[in-house]
Amino acid sequence: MYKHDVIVVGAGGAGLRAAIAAHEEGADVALVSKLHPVRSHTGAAEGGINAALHPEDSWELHAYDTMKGSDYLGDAPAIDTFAKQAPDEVIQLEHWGMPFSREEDGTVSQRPFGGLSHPRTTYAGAETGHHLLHTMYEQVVKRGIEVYDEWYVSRLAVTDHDRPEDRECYGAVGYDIKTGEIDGFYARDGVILATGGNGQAFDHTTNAIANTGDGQALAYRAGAPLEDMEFVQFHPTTLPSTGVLISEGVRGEGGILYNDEEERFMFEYGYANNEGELASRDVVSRAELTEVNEGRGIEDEYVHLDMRHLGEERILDRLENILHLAEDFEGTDGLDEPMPVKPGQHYQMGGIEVNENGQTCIDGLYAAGECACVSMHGSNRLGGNALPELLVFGSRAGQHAAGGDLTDPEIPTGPSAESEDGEVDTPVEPGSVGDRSDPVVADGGAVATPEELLEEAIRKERERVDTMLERDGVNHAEVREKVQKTMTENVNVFREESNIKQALKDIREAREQYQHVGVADKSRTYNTDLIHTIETRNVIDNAEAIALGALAREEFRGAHWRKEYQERRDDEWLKHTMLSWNGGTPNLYYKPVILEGHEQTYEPKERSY
Amino acid sequence: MSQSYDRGTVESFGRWLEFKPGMWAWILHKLTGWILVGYLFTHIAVLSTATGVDPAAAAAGNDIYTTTLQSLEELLIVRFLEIGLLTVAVFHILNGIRLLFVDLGLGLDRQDVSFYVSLIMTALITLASLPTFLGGVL
Amino acid sequence: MSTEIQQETETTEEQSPEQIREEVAEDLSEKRREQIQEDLESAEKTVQLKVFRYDPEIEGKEEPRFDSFTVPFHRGMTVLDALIYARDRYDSSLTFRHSCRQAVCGSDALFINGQQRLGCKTQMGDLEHPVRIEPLPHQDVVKDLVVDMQHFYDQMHAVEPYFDPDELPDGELEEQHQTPENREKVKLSTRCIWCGACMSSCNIAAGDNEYLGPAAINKAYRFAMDEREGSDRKQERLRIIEQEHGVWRCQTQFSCTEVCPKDIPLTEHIQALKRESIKNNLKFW
Amino acid sequence: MAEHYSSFEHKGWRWFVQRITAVFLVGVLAFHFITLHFVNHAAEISFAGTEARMGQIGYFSLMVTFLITGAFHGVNGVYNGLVNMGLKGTQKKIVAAILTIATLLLIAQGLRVAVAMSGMF
Ligand SMILES: Cc1cc2nc3c(=O)[nH]c(=O)nc-3n(C[C@H](O)[C@H](O)[C@H](O)COP(=O)(O)OP(=O)(O)OC[C@H]3O[C@@H](n4cnc5c(N)ncnc54)[C@H](O)[C@@H]3O)c2cc1C
Ligand code: HEM
Ligand code: SF4
Ligand code: F3S
Ligand code: FES
Repeated sequence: MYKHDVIVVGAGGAGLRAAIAAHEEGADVALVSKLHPVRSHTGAAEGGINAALHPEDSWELHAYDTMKGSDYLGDAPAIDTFAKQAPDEVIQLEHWGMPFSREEDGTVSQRPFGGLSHPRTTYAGAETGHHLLHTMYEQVVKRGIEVYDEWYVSRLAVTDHDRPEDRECYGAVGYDIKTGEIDGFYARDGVILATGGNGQAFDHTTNAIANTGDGQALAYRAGAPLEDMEFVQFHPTTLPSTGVLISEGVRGEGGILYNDEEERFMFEYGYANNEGELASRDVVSRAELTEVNEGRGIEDEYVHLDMRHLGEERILDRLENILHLAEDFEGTDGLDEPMPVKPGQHYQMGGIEVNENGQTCIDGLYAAGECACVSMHGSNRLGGNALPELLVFGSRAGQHAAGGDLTDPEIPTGPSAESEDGEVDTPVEPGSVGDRSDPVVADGGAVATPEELLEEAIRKERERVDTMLERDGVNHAEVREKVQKTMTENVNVFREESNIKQALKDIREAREQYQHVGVADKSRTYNTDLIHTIETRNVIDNAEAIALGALAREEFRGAHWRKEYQERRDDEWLKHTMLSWNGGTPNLYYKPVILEGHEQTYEPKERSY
Repeated sequence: MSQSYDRGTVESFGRWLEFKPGMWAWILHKLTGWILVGYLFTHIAVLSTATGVDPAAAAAGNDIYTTTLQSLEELLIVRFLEIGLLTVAVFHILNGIRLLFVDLGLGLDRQDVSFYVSLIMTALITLASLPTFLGGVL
Repeated sequence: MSTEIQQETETTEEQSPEQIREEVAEDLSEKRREQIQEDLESAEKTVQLKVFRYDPEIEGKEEPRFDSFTVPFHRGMTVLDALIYARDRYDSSLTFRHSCRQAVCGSDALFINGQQRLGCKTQMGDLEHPVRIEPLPHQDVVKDLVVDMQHFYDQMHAVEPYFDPDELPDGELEEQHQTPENREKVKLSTRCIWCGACMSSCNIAAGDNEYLGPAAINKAYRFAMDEREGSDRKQERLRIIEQEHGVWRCQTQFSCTEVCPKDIPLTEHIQALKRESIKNNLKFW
Repeated sequence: MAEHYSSFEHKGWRWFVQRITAVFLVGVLAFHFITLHFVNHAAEISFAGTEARMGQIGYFSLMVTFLITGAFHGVNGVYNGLVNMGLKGTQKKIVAAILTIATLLLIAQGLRVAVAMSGMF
């Protein structure tokens, strides 16, 4: 058993930032990650980091833009905290050596980005995430923070009190991928989940193959509710064959979208008469799909993104890596021809419900980064707002877990924050199949000490892995593919009741198949077959939560479009969709949105660009 | 449990085809350098005959130094060795110059071309000098 | 939550879980075989992979061997795609690292047809067939295509790979200034994704296990040349790379530069550091 | 971390001198080859001819410098090569000693020869 004050699960931007913050607070921190830190998907982010740095800009404006972008489903205290702290975090990064792109006078450059009223996106070429990830990992090395890399966390050690709010988290169980050893990470002060996105619930995604929503699933099954999972951002410019992202930076610099008839459709068909290509992502994604559906797509699949008019020099200076991406993954030379693009799953706005300090309703369990939902993105995230979120809330979670002094949170967490019980007609029963007492939570209130609880969790995990390795059965890839296909077909940019229901049925079937899953590779050495099998379970839980939320929310807001409900319905739907695992029979409920901020109250307005 | 397999370096050294120009240049430079050192020692050894020369014999032109050198020069094999030496020296010089440029950070992206140029020029110079070297023995 | 149709899994006779599992698995693997057949038939072309296999724990695999897989080819297919196909359809125990699929995570540097390349960035169409895929040379093989990266990480860490300026601006919200030219100078060096391809291609690193290697030296370059750090720190950085197993070991073989998937001019950076340290030393002579 | 490498000797000078000697050698070696193979054919070399050339102080000192730089460059190169191939510890020290002695002997003998050839002293 490895003992530390704070255990951070996941070493992407959020995890690294949390670890540094906890370390600075004086805690003994360890990072546990299934990938070596520099392999985390934060490294794929291209566009930039928003922060109100310019004197003419202000955090209030940034907060306002974020709230508007969220389509008024963000919680004001979260958004305010975020916008206020983002500039400090960006400067902090600069002090840590981040190679930001610069102005002639040597200051950090900022560029315009979709949905922002002021150019406030700082960036480092078109590889901002790469630099952010590496800069922070370097600081982790500098501080000598312990890193357990290629350790897969598969279980949390959480007490099994009836009410999730009464539960406590004492650590996590990890599987050393290289040796097959299963051991516990005991956390004296807290466990921070920073496991990133869940794009693998879809088959066309900009996310990495490792983005399987492990943290969401772990926390969910341990009792922390998932919030607003139906809000999935589809990025309008991904390469059709692989899903590789072409950064919003291209449009920020002046790239133009054309349909098959070479029309600049964003204006031509009035999708966004003011902002055009720079409108918010959901708007552009839907515009593209509408073009394709109405027969103006190229090869009935995609549209063109053209940046040739920017000139070679500017492209090479600011968007060089876009050229490489288009060349290597699509065989297109961006200097010479327009690039084919189509929408793809990109970002999960929802996630583990936390407050401004990263706390879930379970004592000692924190979450930060894409896996969490403080609710600052609401129903739609603005480009360039995720990276600063990692910094702000990663740092707050780390600080809080290490006992740092932070203001009391205003956002309530846990099922008792419920305002209203949810009603939704599902075609099949969601939740676990058979085994109702889900093994994530340790059993027996009789368990005496936290350490024994962790021991028990380790024992159970060993048992589970042993059975999976011993038996033969269904291959996880089959199950995963089934889920991804149905999600992409049915719970995509355009959503319709019957389709969502179909997805839920398919997911149920996948769950049943999963009951019979077996691992063909019997080795304990670097067994990725086993790891993928465990991940697949998490993919199923994530997909189901997304589909349930999508079915429940009967309105069109932000990234969530419903065929039957073509309007935002503020009177009824200014609330978060919450899902708690409830021991295997998921419970849907709602929690009100907080529009009252630190300094200003936000009035829902029409979101037009 | 966590055993691992060391494929060693031998295997990859056996894969000559997978070598790249820069690596061949390195190997050849090394080889030629070593040959030159070897030659330097031999050369001084041979020239050492000069220390035993007595002035009278030297005047007559049949001192040990002159006879040793000239008898060596009569052997065809020595002539060929000399050509070899020239080749080796020329390549080492040319590639040495290439390396000096590399050290100055000049023309790094053409390093493979300059290696090929060194090879070709070495060949040409060697060919061109054949008559001179073989003169008198053939 | 209410449920429209209560779907009970109805089984007429009681079956043991094992039986059910076997049946389901049987069913699916039958489908899978058909799927492969269909894929292969409908593809315009198929390609052969010859993949290095090794697992110390599994009988028959303790002795390294090559396995062949036939994979349907489609335009734009990368080596990583082909490997994933082979793993997901034929043999789920086929092991390799991968994550981002877009050449940023550095997980899948492999030895493909005799050269170090990223699987996800290498088009199958550009290669000679059959395609031979092996783990990176000069590193211990853990299993199949997975090598032990620890030594590489140790070398990276040895150059103190973190920004450490002599001093910082006082103002809380004040950034350090850096000229665009200086940023340009270090730009390429900051692209490294720690894939280890360069290290694996370098003969010197193969012969001298303690040689810092091109990636680590490039990392040192990234900081030593960054004007924001200041001259005191630069001195220290030069001292680190000047050590016995540092820059002087480099014999300018250029293999590293040729294989680097991020096109970092490694040899150039190493040479620049050599000159930089000579200059630095001459000052004291 | 960095302390893990104990040796912080300034190794740069040998690299540097190798380049400096190389620059010098380019010219001299080419000159040497040309004088002794093309201008004066090797087969026609005689002690008298040698003595005539070596008698000139300029040529003499050029050849002596050639000898010293060549010896240094060559042996230093060999030593570097061996070290790069993984020579270390006591073995390395022994090799270094042997090479130094050999070089010194070579230079000493070379000087003796040169003096004899020059007939100056
Ligand atoms: C292509 C792309 C481009 C983007 N561009 C931008 C942009 O320009 N601006 C912006 O603001 N945002 C952008 N985003 C969004 C942003 O990059 C992500 O939301 C963010 O990087 C997520 O960071 P994270 O730290 O939460 O997770 P990640 O970086 O994904 O890290 C997850 C970590 O958790 C670990 N982990 C996962 N599961 C487990 C487990 N079970 N056990 C142990 N460890 C585990 C992983 O190893 C990894 O270290 C982009 C996203 C993508 C995909
Ligand atoms: C005439 C011009 C010469 C030039 C331009 C030249 C250039 C060089 C250079 C640049 C190196 C360093 C290679 C490296 O460290 O990467 C080198 C190495 C070497 N040189 Fe020379 N050299 C010349 C003549 C000689 C002579 C006359 C000898 C023999 C006495 C010689 C023997 C060597 C040896 C043995 C090495 C080391 C090879 C190795 O790496 O193992 N060189 N040369
Ligand atoms: S320098 Fe290039 S080859 Fe080496 S680790 Fe970095 S990215 Fe990979
Ligand atoms: S391959 Fe090795 S020898 Fe130098 S130029 Fe690259 S580090
Ligand atoms: S999969 Fe990330 S670099 Fe290839």
